[in-house]
Amino acid sequence: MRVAKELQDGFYVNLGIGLPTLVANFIPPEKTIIFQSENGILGVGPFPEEGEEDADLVNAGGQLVTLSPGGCFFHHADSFAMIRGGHIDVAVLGGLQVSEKGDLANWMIPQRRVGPIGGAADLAANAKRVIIPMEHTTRDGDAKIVKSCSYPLTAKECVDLIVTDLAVIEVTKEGLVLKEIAPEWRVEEIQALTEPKLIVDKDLREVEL
Amino acid sequence: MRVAKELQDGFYVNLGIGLPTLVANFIPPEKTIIFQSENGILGVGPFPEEGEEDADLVNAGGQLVTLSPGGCFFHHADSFAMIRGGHIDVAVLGGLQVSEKGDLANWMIPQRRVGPIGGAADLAANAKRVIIPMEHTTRDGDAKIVKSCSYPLTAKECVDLIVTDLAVIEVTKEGLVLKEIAPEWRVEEIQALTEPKLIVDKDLREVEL
Amino acid sequence: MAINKVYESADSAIADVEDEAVVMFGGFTARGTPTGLILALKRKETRNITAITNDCCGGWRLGDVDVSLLIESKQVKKVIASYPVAGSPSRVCALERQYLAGEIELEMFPQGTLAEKIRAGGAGIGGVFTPTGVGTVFAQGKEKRVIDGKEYLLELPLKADFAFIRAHKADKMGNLVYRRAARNFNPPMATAARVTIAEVDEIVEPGELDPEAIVTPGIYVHRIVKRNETETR
Amino acid sequence: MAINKVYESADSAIADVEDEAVVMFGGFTARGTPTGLILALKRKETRNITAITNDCCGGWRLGDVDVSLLIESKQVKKVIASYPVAGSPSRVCALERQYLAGEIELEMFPQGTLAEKIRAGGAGIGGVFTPTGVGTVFAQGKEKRVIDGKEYLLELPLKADFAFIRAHKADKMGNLVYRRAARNFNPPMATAARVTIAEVDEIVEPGELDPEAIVTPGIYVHRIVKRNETETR
Repeated sequence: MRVAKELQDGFYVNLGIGLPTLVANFIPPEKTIIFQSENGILGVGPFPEEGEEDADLVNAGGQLVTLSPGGCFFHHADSFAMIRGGHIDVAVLGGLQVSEKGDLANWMIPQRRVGPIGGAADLAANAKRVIIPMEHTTRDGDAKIVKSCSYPLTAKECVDLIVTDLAVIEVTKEGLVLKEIAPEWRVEEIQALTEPKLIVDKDLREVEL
Repeated sequence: MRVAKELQDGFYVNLGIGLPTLVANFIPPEKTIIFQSENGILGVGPFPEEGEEDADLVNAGGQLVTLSPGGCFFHHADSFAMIRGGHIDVAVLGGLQVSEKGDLANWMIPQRRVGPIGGAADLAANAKRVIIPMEHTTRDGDAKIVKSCSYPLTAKECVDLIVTDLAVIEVTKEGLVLKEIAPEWRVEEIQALTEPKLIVDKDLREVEL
Repeated sequence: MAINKVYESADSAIADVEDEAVVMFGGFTARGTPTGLILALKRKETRNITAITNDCCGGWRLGDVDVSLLIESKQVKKVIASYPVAGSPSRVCALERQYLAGEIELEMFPQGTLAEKIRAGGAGIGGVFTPTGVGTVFAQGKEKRVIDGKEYLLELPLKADFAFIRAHKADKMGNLVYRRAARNFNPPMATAARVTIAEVDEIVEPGELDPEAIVTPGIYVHRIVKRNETETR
Repeated sequence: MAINKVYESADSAIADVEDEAVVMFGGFTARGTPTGLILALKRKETRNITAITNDCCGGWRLGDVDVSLLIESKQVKKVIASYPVAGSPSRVCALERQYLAGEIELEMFPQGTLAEKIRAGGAGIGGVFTPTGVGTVFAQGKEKRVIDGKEYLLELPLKADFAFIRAHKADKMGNLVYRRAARNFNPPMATAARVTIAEVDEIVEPGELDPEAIVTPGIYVHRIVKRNETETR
């Protein structure tokens, strides 16, 4: 998966609930990435083998996990001191909408009138780098990369990189920069599915997985 | 020692550096008092026997101590969260001056122009009850119980009880109440060594040690 | 006299939790949750509870016990939480139903803000400035301040009448150790209540826990109850 | 690739601590003090240091090493502390002499305020309201606020370029455990610096420390140095 390439050896990384959790499966063995889980784990390991499960060892999504060697536990106030303090190198979070300025909306569909914010606001606002893997559009074909989010924000001006099934887009002060594009897709096609104007990087490449 | 009588079974107590540290020696065996030391110990035990010393186990005054069964360690931010949060039942602190309103000055002699505040300000301001054992006057015979402190304050309106070599005085909203008096001393003699007007308790007793 | 904070049963430990009580509940996705205390509170039928909890949407695993039980039995008037409803809109829990029907009050904070407010409550802090939530609905009605060029929101402390927490082992003086990710909100909540009640797997004598590894010092724990494995998981 | 934060010597670990650096020093009454790092900094002759430390008056025990060494050698331009001078006016340390001579700057905070400011620096908190110091000289120039009927002072976070800390054991990933009261200011300081350097008695492999008993998670520790018993106590 493309996001795994962004994670450098020795990085401390938090993977959000759902899709982002899968990033862990794509880390090559030569890299050591230390995964933080906001419920008080540094050094989250792979899912347990059968018989290895420990009911008290779950990740932020409530899934059973293991602890890597050199992992440790702490409580929630300490965990978010770590997150809020800017010690997490990368947070990989799900996204419902990302704006031109890097605003992120990922916790609530307005028509539901209620939603769970959980740790997303702290992670989005305070990680050194925020990467959003998501589908390029909704199932109905609506843009998820928008001029301004219509859904309630998780954090403003926080996203650094958007990785979709069609493109890799960097959020810069100048605007959204299209860095990589999926094989057999053209820039105009990506632009048509993206609300704000994309700046095409002079080194535009094909997405390498 | 008179102060030890104020400490009830099961109380969590912080003893200041110097004179107050000695209070621990006067706890009868039928009482369990848990001593906190602001450098990160709950359950400070007696001074170590020869050969039992551990250089890493010191109290807030830097003296070697031991740990009582059921004691534990924590860091400074957690220790002062405990103190500031009002979890300490009694702080016993040294005193240079105590005012009529219970203001405490105990960290700096003005002519020195510098002094160590240490943990005294947090303890004085936030313990549930603050007891000040001290000599009734300075060596020069000046009052230490004063209308208004001339020395820089540790905390304002914080003292609950003053225990001197001559008297036990409670700080109340109405003023200083003389509760107990040393044997062979008369009220007028105590008053003469005390700047603010003392209210004589209707149950005035002789100090019992 | 040796200190002994052990109560005989969950029911006796919570006997004075009256209507209108503000109660913190440890736990995260139904792990590290004081299930025996929750079941006792259900039996006691205390009403109009204000529940402070990270989540309360139940359904994490079959048979899990969490605050959703008390919501279902209409014992809760207000929830303060960060993850009060399920992530998926298709799984509608008791809180979501009652909230949309206007039957329950809900106050939400980002998870780190919730944890920090509880810590502040226990640590005697009058308020903290956090960068989390700036520019979102969580900033509504809150004082904003720029400090050193960065925007922050003022968040006030949270305290409770009771904290129901879950730990692994306690000694009789109330020192606690936890197991793995079951630690979660329990240690900060233990510091922020007038009365903290700990439900534990095992009770040992003072001195049996490693003093370097104690997470919650006994000063914060007022009552201890051993879990009853027959009625809780 | 396995993470290994171990440096060969104290000198190599502090090689980039340049003039004007802001450095936090763990330790309390010369216990839990990173003595080898302090001696290395003395050898390096870095000047105009701002030293953040609980105390720095030396003289607790014969042969103790603490920040007073760097003050004596005139390497420190400013001290931020809670217990900068001895309790007894008769014991005058280097800081007291230099301060009274106007040769060094001194900023003082109550000990709990100092600890909380450091924690805030590490925890991304923009400021905290503390009740400590109200009505004293420590309130001078600070914003006062009444919250819920009680007076508080606004205290801003402290951060540093480097934290020199002392622990008992480290694994190579930087997880730390401490010994008894030698823990003191080390864990909060570890969180609040751009570069945290830990001086330890023993270095072990990842997984050898009990994950429930690790006090400082490795994320906070950038460099590890084993103590050299021949030059420090």
